[in-house]
Amino acid sequence: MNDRPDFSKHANHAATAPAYFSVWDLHAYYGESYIVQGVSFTVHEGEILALLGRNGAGKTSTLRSIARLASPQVTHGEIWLDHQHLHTMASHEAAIAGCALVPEDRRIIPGLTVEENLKLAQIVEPVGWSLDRLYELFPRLGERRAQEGTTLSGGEQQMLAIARALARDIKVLLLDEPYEGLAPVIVREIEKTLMLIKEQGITTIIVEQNAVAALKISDRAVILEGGQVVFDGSAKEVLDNAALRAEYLAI
Amino acid sequence: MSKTDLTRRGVMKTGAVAGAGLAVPTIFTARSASAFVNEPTGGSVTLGFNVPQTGPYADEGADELRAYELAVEHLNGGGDGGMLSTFSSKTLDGTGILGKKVEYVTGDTQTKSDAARASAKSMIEKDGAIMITGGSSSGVAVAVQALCQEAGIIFMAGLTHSNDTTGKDRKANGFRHFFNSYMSGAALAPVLANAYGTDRKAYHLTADYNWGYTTEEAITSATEAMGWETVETVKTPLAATDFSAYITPVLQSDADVLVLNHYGGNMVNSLTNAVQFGLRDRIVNGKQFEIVVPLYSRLMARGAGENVKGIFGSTNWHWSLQDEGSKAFTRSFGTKYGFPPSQAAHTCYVQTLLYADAVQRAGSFNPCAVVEALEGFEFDGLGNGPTLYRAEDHQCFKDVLVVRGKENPTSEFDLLEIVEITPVAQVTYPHDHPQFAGGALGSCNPGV
Amino acid sequence: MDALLLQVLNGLDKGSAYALIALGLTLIFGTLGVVNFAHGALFMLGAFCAVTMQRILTLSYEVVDETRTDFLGNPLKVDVPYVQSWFGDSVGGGIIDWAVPISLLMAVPVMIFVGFAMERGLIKHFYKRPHADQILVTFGLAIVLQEIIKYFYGANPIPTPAPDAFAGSFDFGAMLGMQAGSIIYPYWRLVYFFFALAIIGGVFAFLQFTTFGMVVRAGMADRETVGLLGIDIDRRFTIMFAIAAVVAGLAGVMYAPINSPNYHMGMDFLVLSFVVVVVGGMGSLPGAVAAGFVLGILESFASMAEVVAFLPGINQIIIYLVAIIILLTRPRGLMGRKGVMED
Amino acid sequence: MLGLNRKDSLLFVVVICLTMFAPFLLNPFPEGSELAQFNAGYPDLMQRFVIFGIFAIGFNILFGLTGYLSFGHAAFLGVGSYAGVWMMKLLTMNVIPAILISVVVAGLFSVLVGYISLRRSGIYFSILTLAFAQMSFSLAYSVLTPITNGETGLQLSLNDPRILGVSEVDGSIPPANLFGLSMRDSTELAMGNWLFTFNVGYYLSAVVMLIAFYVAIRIFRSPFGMMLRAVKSNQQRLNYTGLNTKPYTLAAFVISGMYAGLAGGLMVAMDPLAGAERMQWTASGEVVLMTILGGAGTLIGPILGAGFIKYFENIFSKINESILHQWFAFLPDGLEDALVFMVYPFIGKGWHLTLGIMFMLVVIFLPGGLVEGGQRLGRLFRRRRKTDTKPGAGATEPAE
Repeated sequence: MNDRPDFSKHANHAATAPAYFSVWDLHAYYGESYIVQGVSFTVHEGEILALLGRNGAGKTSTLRSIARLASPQVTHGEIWLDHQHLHTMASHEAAIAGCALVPEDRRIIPGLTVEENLKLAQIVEPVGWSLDRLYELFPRLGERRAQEGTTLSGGEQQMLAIARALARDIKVLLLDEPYEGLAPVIVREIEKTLMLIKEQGITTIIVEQNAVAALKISDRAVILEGGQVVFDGSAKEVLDNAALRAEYLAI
Repeated sequence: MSKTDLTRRGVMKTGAVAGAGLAVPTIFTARSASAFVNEPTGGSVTLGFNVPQTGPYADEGADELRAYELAVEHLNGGGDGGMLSTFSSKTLDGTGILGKKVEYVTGDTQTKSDAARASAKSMIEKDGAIMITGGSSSGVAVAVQALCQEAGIIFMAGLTHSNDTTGKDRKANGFRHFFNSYMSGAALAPVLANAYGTDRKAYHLTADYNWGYTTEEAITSATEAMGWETVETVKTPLAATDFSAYITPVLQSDADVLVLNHYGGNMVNSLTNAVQFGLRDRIVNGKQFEIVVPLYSRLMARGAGENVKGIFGSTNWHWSLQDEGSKAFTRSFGTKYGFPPSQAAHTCYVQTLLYADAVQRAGSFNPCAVVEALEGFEFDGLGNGPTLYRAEDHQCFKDVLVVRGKENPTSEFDLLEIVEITPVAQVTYPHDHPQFAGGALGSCNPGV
Repeated sequence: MDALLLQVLNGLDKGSAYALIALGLTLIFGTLGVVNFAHGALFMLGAFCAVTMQRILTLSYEVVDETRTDFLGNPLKVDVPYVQSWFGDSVGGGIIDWAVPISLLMAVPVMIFVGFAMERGLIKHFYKRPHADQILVTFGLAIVLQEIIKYFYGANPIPTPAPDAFAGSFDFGAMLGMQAGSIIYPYWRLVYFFFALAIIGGVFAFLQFTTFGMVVRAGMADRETVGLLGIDIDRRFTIMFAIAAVVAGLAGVMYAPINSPNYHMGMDFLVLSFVVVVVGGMGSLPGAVAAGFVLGILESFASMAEVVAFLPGINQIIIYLVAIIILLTRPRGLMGRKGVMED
Repeated sequence: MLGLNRKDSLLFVVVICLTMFAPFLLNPFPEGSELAQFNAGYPDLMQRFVIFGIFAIGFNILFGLTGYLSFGHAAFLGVGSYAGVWMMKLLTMNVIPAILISVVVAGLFSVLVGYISLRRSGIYFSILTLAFAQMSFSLAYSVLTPITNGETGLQLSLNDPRILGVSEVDGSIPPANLFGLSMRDSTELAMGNWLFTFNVGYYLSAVVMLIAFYVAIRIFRSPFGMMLRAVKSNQQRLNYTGLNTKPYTLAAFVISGMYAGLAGGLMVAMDPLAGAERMQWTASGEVVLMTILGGAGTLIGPILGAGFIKYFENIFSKINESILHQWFAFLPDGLEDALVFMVYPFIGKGWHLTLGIMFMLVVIFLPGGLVEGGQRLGRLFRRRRKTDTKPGAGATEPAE
């Protein structure tokens, strides 16, 4: 095992500002299965972090743990967002604290129109962008505001899911597989949106199978393997290091 | 509050054990040590009152229990003596039964055969009851009667109206004072023919279980003999709560009489529904449409409220009867509880007295002696005129009442008025009548 | 033809009762994930609100009538309701006559209170417990409620008539140009049907057009995502529960004149209502309502003499048979959604 | 012992002792004392304890292991009962054929119901089983009256053919027996003021229950049992692995149906009557309640739950007002009446109320059922004992 390079040095931490968001020694279980096995990383304000790894590496579970969903069950660890400890909160409290998860399958709520899906996000304070502003950003949602959300195309649903997150006043956006199953044109459109969000100063953690696409817009990258962090460094480092990509990302 | 100083089998047993000598630490007592099961050995005798205390018939059960308590009080010399003084047999003198103080245990039949048998068994095995009585449905009566036959205990049926209880399911150890479906038909038919004419077309709704079947059979054959035509007979599920789906087809038939072979909650609901659908306002074939309820119970009439007014039915007994026995019982029950007794209360009270009297006359609690004393026993003064406990099927033969819902009731207990007291001769049938065929009493069982 | 029409009409009022109970059950299932065996008891409590109102309005004092005697030969004591002596025979009598509709006013606060107390006091602690525990505790509660009612009102059915104004029946036959009297339908059952439609419409409108309703709909569809939007769905359950209780209670009040209420009427409806909910599809409100009416009407058809003659006993089992067929052909009932109550 | 591990052996030995000495244990109060009312040591109730124990053990094999909640299990008990009575009517009063046929018929019926119902899971499964049971009940009550004798219930009569026996003995139906040993026979033992009854029927039922309990332990501990537990915890994952779980769940369903049939057969052997209401949903609900109340998924829980419910049904329902007055007779009259007034709603005809309250209390405070209550008591006791002795003395475990 000695021939394997050690990528998990937290080399670049000291050089930058104190962390805005941090996860420390997180452990979580799905029933009997031990999925997240001591994950730690930090993100700075306004940064985009790519959380990468193969299938089953624990990426989605980490995101769900951060959003404080009921499963997986977190047994140990701390999650801090802007001096607030998310790890003691229920998922709705975490949401109020500024954490927004856009789940893998978008989870547009069936039976509700596009507008109702957005309105639902603005029931509890603090609210973020107004509906008008969201429709301006996503004109297609505006056109279909009275349509049932689940009847939209995949790309539109992804936009609705992101818009729904922005409808709240958020500090960190957790995106799970935002590009999955989408045409390249739409992927580019979403990328543009994400850059716009970054300009607003919102911190983003993105989990994506398409690592190259994710790294393109990311500042930093964390790679998980078997529920543990095996790399933590800049996005560029991953893009440049073919051995690393081959080892953990199979690209 | 009066204290009934109840002791159970325990004290008797203790006495027996003490008598046998406490010096011997253990005594095995085989069942065959006594002449018959649960032979009372101490100064008291225990009767088992097995009535519905939960479920839809709980109120009826409560009334039966009141009657039993009254009967026990009278047997032990308490109260005003009730029907003891009017009863033609004068062996009961208020000193209990054969000089033993009468005690009782109660149980809950839940109107389910299994629960009723469990409760009866507990009375027999745990409390040492020598006689079981009670019940408010034929299924339960038949089940408990069979149990008592096997266990060697006398069963004095409470409210059970199905022909089967003393027909195909009759048992040597079981006795029924209450009347039955056949008698209802025989008593009702002439009154109906008289009131509504002989060219009527009847539509039957029948509860889909044994009692319903025997009642339907009895009423159809009795009314057809009067010239009525039976247009249709429809079975309704016991669990039904809304009978509209069964009532509306009546509208489309050319029937001009509806017979509701229903009891309890079924009867309350079907009658209410029939009235709601305006059946009583109909004119069919130029005749006023009529409804008939073969078996009336005051408690159920109360549940149906206004709807029973003017509707004919039959009943075993009614408190407004003017014979001495009925008056004595009504006075004594009414004074104690503040309202008049129901027919269920009456039959239960009478059964207890009849049992006590039979033991007294036989001079023994042995079931076989009691059976012998009751078989062919003729008596009077218990409310229905001269009565015979027929030996062949253990059914009482007595006058049957035809009643009608009262137009102007003075209280919630005064809902029925007696139209006719049908004499016993008119409701008597041979014991091998086809409606009662297929059963055999067997022989009495003393249980050992 | 008119026989079929009649059975459709008959199915409507039974279907209305099924639909109203199933609606409340589904609200509780769908949002709270609780199997509520005490729901039938809420229906029963509603009916006993009507009984209680009737009792209150007929609170009486005794007047001794020397001319008549009671069963023991004493002078007869006649009960005169206070309401009647205060307002006179016609007005007072009228008020008593309208006891059932008046009791709606009482039933709403009573049922809100009952629903509130049930959820806060008991159900709240069982959201995360297995369904088996929920069944046991709500079944226990149902028994307790039932026995309390039995203790105070007895086991017998208690007649609770509709106002005299609704006593007759409506002649559809004459209206449709058929033979008069061939298709008649009691006024009160029509009232019940329209009342049920109004309640169902009201519940749907509430869910469709209010923010609270939107949250409830969202919560029924996807609780997790609703939580991700900062909404504490658990906190809104109390209100949901109270609404379901009121729906069941009002259904019970209005049902009282159709069949005299007794203490176990809730249990009689409960099992069938569960079947209705499942046939309709877990968590689907339109499904519950549709299944309620469909099963009510099918039950009526199955009771027709022609059908029973062909298939003996079908009237006893139709609902269960239909339930089996539907569940085997449509795994989630008529309109059920994936993932609801499948654990 | 018998291929059981140490803990299970201990449990089994305890259960053996409890059932064998039940006539003593259930009659703790001397005859004639005020508390004799609470004695449960008479044959009928003891039989019910073990028979419903078997029913609940069987139900627990399905529900406790696989998590499939059947709401129609009483149908199998009912069908078994009918088969048993028919055997007694047609063949012999010996109980062995009756019990065997009950198990077989209930098993066959459960294959049919299980095969169809297990195509769905969760609440849909529950409703399917409920529907089958309610259909059986309704039909048995009405249309099938020629086979079931409807509401009255199927019973023996004096003119049954009975090929391998006699129709009647001196005008009575011969008693159910085991090779001539009547189920109704009892021997009584009087010790001082105590009276104990040893009944043949009870001991037969008890032995059958012990066998049923032993088989249940073996099933719980077998690879088959492990597989059923896996179905409960993660059926989807098992399906992903390509394993078809249906044969396993169906096997569990049929086994538990046969247990129900066995219980039905024994009921008939003790008391030859089969009524339709045995199949009603309330009867199915009762076994669910027994199992949950005792502790679903535990070995001993269902038996405790069955005992608890049957005890209430048979003992509390028989306490009436005059017995209450007798209990409190030593008090001044006013106080006595007040106490009776307060207690009265909960006993006799109010026993349902007490039962409902007990359900709620148990499930609220003992989420694991009565077994958890026992464990808590045990822990409390052990902790105290540990603090009494020195730390480290906990290693002294009782030797077998």
